[in-house]
Amino acid sequence: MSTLTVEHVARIEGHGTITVEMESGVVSDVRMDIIEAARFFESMVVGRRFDEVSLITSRICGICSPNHALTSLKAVEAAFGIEVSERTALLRKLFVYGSYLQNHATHLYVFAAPDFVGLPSVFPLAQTHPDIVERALRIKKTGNDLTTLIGGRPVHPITAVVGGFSAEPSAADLRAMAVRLEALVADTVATAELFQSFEVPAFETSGEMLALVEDDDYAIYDGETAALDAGWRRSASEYRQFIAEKVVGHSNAKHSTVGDRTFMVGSLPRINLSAGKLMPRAAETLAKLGIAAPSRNTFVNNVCQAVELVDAAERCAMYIDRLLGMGGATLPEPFTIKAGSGAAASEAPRGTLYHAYSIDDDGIVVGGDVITPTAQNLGNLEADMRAYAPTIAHLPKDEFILSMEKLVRAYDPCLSCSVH
Amino acid sequence: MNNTQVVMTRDIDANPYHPWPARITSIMDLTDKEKLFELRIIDEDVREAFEFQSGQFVELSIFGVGEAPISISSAPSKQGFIELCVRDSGDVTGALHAKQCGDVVGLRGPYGRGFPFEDMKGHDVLLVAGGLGIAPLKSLINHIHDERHEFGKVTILYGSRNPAEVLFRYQFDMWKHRDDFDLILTVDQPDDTWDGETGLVTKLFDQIDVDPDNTYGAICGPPVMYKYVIEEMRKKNMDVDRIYVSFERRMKCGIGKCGHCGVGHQYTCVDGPVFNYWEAMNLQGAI
Amino acid sequence: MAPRVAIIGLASDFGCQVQVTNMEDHLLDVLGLMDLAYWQLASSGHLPEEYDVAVIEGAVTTADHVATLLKARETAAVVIAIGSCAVTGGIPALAGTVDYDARYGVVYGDGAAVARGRQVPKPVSSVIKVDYHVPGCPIDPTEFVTVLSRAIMGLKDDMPQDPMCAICKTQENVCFLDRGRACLGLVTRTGCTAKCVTLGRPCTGCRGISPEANIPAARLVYAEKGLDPLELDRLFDLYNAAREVVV
Amino acid sequence: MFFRVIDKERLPDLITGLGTEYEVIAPVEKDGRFVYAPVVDPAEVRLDYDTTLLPPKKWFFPAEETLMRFRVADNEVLDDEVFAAPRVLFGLHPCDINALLLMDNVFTGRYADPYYMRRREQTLLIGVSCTPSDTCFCNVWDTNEVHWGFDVFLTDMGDRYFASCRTVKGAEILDRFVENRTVSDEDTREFQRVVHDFKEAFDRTVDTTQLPVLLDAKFDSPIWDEFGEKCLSCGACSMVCPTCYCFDVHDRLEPDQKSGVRVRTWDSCQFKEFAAVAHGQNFRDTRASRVKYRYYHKQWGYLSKFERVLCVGCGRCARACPAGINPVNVIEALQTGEVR
Ligand SMILES: Cc1cc2nc3c(=O)[nH]c(=O)nc-3n(C[C@H](O)[C@H](O)[C@H](O)COP(=O)(O)OP(=O)(O)OC[C@H]3O[C@@H](n4cnc5c(N)ncnc54)[C@H](O)[C@@H]3O)c2cc1C
Ligand code: SF4
Ligand code: SF4
Ligand code: SF4
Repeated sequence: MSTLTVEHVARIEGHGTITVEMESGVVSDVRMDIIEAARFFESMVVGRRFDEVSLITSRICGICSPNHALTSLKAVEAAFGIEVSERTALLRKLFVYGSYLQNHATHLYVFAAPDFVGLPSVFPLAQTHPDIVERALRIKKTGNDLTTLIGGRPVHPITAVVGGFSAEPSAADLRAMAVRLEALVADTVATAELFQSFEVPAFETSGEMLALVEDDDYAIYDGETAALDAGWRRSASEYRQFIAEKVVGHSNAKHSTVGDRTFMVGSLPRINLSAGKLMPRAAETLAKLGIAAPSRNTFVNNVCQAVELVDAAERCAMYIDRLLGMGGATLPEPFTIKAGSGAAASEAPRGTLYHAYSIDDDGIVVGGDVITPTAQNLGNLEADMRAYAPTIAHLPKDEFILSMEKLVRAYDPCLSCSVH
Repeated sequence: MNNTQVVMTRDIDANPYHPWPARITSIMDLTDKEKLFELRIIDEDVREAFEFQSGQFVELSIFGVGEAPISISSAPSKQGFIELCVRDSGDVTGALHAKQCGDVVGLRGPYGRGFPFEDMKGHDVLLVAGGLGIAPLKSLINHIHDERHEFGKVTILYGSRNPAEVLFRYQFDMWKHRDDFDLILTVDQPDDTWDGETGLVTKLFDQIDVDPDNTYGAICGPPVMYKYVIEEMRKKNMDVDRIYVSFERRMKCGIGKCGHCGVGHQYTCVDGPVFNYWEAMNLQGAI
Repeated sequence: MAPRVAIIGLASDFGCQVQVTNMEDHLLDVLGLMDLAYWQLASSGHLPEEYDVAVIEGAVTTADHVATLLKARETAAVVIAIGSCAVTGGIPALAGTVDYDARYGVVYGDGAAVARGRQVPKPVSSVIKVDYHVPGCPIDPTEFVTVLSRAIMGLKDDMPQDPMCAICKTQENVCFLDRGRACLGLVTRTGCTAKCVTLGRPCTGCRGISPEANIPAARLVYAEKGLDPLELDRLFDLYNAAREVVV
Repeated sequence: MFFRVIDKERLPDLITGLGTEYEVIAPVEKDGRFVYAPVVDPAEVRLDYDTTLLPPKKWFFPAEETLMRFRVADNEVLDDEVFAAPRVLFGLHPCDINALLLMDNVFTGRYADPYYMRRREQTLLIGVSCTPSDTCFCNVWDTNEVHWGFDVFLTDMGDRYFASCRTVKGAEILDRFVENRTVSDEDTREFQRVVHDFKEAFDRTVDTTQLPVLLDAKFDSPIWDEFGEKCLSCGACSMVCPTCYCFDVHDRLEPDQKSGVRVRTWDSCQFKEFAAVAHGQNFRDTRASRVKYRYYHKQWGYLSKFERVLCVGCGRCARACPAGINPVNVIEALQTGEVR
């Protein structure tokens, strides 16, 4: 028996190791060891005050911190029975999309693209393909500037508080941002085309696909959880009833199942379930790329992220218009602190994110639970790796490793998030 | 002179924060930590107009690192160049130490009040230095040297921590052989090579005679030194208003604005760094 | 020759590393200052045997982390700790406030013991000597670049040590204490332009306690303003649970 | 001096008119307090303000400003131009005008500061009368009256303003931008009554007899230790003070390290580093010595040079200091030997 390990897989957020066991040339087992150290967020929030929860949980992940902050705020609001204003909800959606723009751009260009052009990182591209790097930085920067405009900085928002925002961007700044977003659509379309030009292996996952859906919108901030194969829709706040988490020996991140199947969350499941809700240019791009939703090819997740970039740029410009035209306030209304429990979900760039908290009479947290997208994906990722490895076992070692890494990166995993 | 230089000159005239480019024309290692730099202001007009007194200082500027006040060590009688004796004690001084001959740095000044050279003429002079405090006093000594006939007895007491830290040895060796300078060196921690005195500089007062009615004193050294040296001078009945002290304080501007160098109710940069002891006595917290 | 820089992550959320990539306009200039020897987040390759500057993100929570740090200190001439996790223990250290071992059970139940060699979270400086600190959760990328370049030039960090209120005043904020709300600015290390207060949220102390902080006096101020004096200490736990408490 | 009377309801015309040629800075509301900010709409201007969070000094000596841009390679200054737009500061109270006069002593004269001077030259000052607030004690220093240093001063007389024009420029803008009339005897009588009542309205008494002597004599008093224990070394007092001018200077490099800027930022003698020199020596190591220095400098150091104390009694520090330390209780503590 021989063992092949890829330690600290590069260009993913967090520390993970791929282990492939071979017996006389045949792949016998494949594992993704998550060695990222646990920080115990769910127990960490216990004993802290309700208004500190989003500050704490946003530190689960520095890449999608706006999503953790918002999802935990929604859970706390659910516990107190707070309804936020329409204006707050819209501003929060914009905020999520800022995170999408920056996350997807980073993943596509910094993490994934080097694989397809055979480079160790994106930096050498700055010499050979400055236009591509500049485009990448433009999209990422617009995303960051949008989150900064709303949240105060790109990582770990300041202004998002229970019930609304502690400060709101000026109309002039919003207007200028809308202009930039409209101009960004071309860059995002070019991104989708670039990724479509990269060859992806023909490979299908066997897992279920889950994502939030809404009747009249592309669901990212709100919605019910839908299962693609099983065809059900359920209230996201009941996630504990349909997602089972279990501790596995080799990973500090738990694995999840729905029913008895592993499942996938992220851009591919979202597009599979909500393709009809995409903005016009995004829908057009999707059609042009010849991706028939639903697709089961995990590697297509990258292209779906690119389509979501197009959607985000278009949609944010529209949302800003709407925001400028509407009244209302985002400063939180006074609310009563009372004992209760609340759960909430939203779509982070990497997939559905669930937070739930119980709070006592004094506003002190007594229990917390978080399931991150990557934690949901890990079981499916391992299943994919097991299915995929034998089909490429004949490749030279370097190529074999690279192909396995590509599969891992197709999920855009966030390991420190998954352990949290 | 081309156009750009003309514009620059005008700007500098208008802006007291704007340093003059100056070229390092020589660097001499004095000890492990101190080097003597000779600098020449590049602009000819400014160089010629640059007149100073012993005891005054310049702001030395290295862009990207910052500025530091440094006493001028050369005598005013020396034209066209200035010397700075600099200890590597931080960012700016460290960056200066890393410079080579020919490199350009910035200078502004001269600033502050120097020693009362003219008043001292016709009198005996007792100069007491501790460590790096010799830097401004060296300017005064050299100046006296150049006009030696104008002065009475000149006594220099100079204390260092150890023989390796004695600055300007080459000059002292020269003076030791002259009979018109009384130079006594002492170190706290002697080694085998040391043939001078041992102990604090205050101990040297036993060895000297002072004419109390005719002697000017000047002191520069670490903050702890002043009190004890002044006590010794007072024991010799020297007049409080003939004793001069030079202070070091933190400075950012050198021109009485940034506020850092406040001592008592005065500013070291414009009211000092050289103070008459009577003034200094009235500066709360000065000594 | 450009110094070889290794960026090493311990227990963290990668937010500070992300912040480095977030200075899009200057990223290429900044990368031009150094020879990037290792950066797992952005590039394939292994931690090399030799490098000059170690940039450390994250708190120390495992025996592996300790080993990594000891090795880094031996290898690098300069060690820079970035972000609250590395500088003060940050949010990870919050898990260490009470009964750290019990937390494992809360999160993992009786499941397999995967968190090998885990330790109560602590800052990098509790394990090795740190030459430069870039505080904040997350770091300000400009401040990071300033410190990095000053480190490369061998200069002091030039960062202020005092509490935050002064910079808060320059932003013309109405003091939270005057509005009856607790704020940690009066004891937190300055340098962030009082961003949170300016955006309507009290300072939460992410830059750590100012070395010049007068904690007993600050408790008195809280009492004077009708707040619980111990609220100051409770709030400080958020990013500074690994500190020594001043009485 | 040249005097005019302006109907109150005409005042917005003046602001609007000035706005056509100048950037107009005036007090506006912010979260229940006031700040000097650029205004476009006269309706934003709040002449009923008590005091602003920051004093007007920020318009002449900003909290952070670039002194020059430089190139590292040859240690060359690239640019040290001082740019100042024509401005009007509208609605200054007497204390703030007096404070600017004190600042002038430092920044003009020998080694005149071109940055401050240029802005000062480009700015017109229009003062307006005030009413005493809980924290101000300008009467103690006679700074509730101002005799020069402004272009126009408006004294509120109910339905009209009594406008004193100190400069040609002041007279000119008044005539150009707002309907006004000459002063009648009745106006003058009313003016006298108003200013008299105004002076009467201040009831703060602080004994400031022989303050420098007191400061010297009580230099080693334990009351300073008591203040030292309370002080947070936060520097808030210095930032908000209209007469505190200390600054720090830093060189900042661009990310490419090839060029950079030399900037100055407000500093405070309450910060520990302020008086530290090389080799670990610090002349004001303790909080007590630093609190003491602030008052020692304001009420004796500055006085020794310019014959005025460096305080105009605006009370901003009293409001800003979390520990409640301010000139009044410091002077009283010196007098009585007891910290209240
Ligand atoms: C009037 C005067 C004359 C001086 N003459 C000489 C001289 O002839 N030779 C010489 O070697 N040194 C002299 N010094 C001391 C010298 O200015 C300081 O050592 C120098 O400024 C330190 O700057 P730096 O950037 O190298 O160190 P930094 O890196 O700035 O700091 C080292 C430490 O020095 C302190 N410091 C910072 N700025 C100053 C400052 N402006 N003044 C004093 N301490 C400071 C700080 O507390 C810091 O901790 C003189 C100082 C004064 C005020
Ligand atoms: S709001 Fe906070 S930081 Fe600002 S002055 Fe008040 S205590 Fe200080
Ligand atoms: S010391 Fe206080 S009262 Fe006096 S001018 Fe300054 S802020 Fe105003
Ligand atoms: S504002 Fe008060 S606490 Fe802060 S430094 Fe000044 S005197 Fe001290």
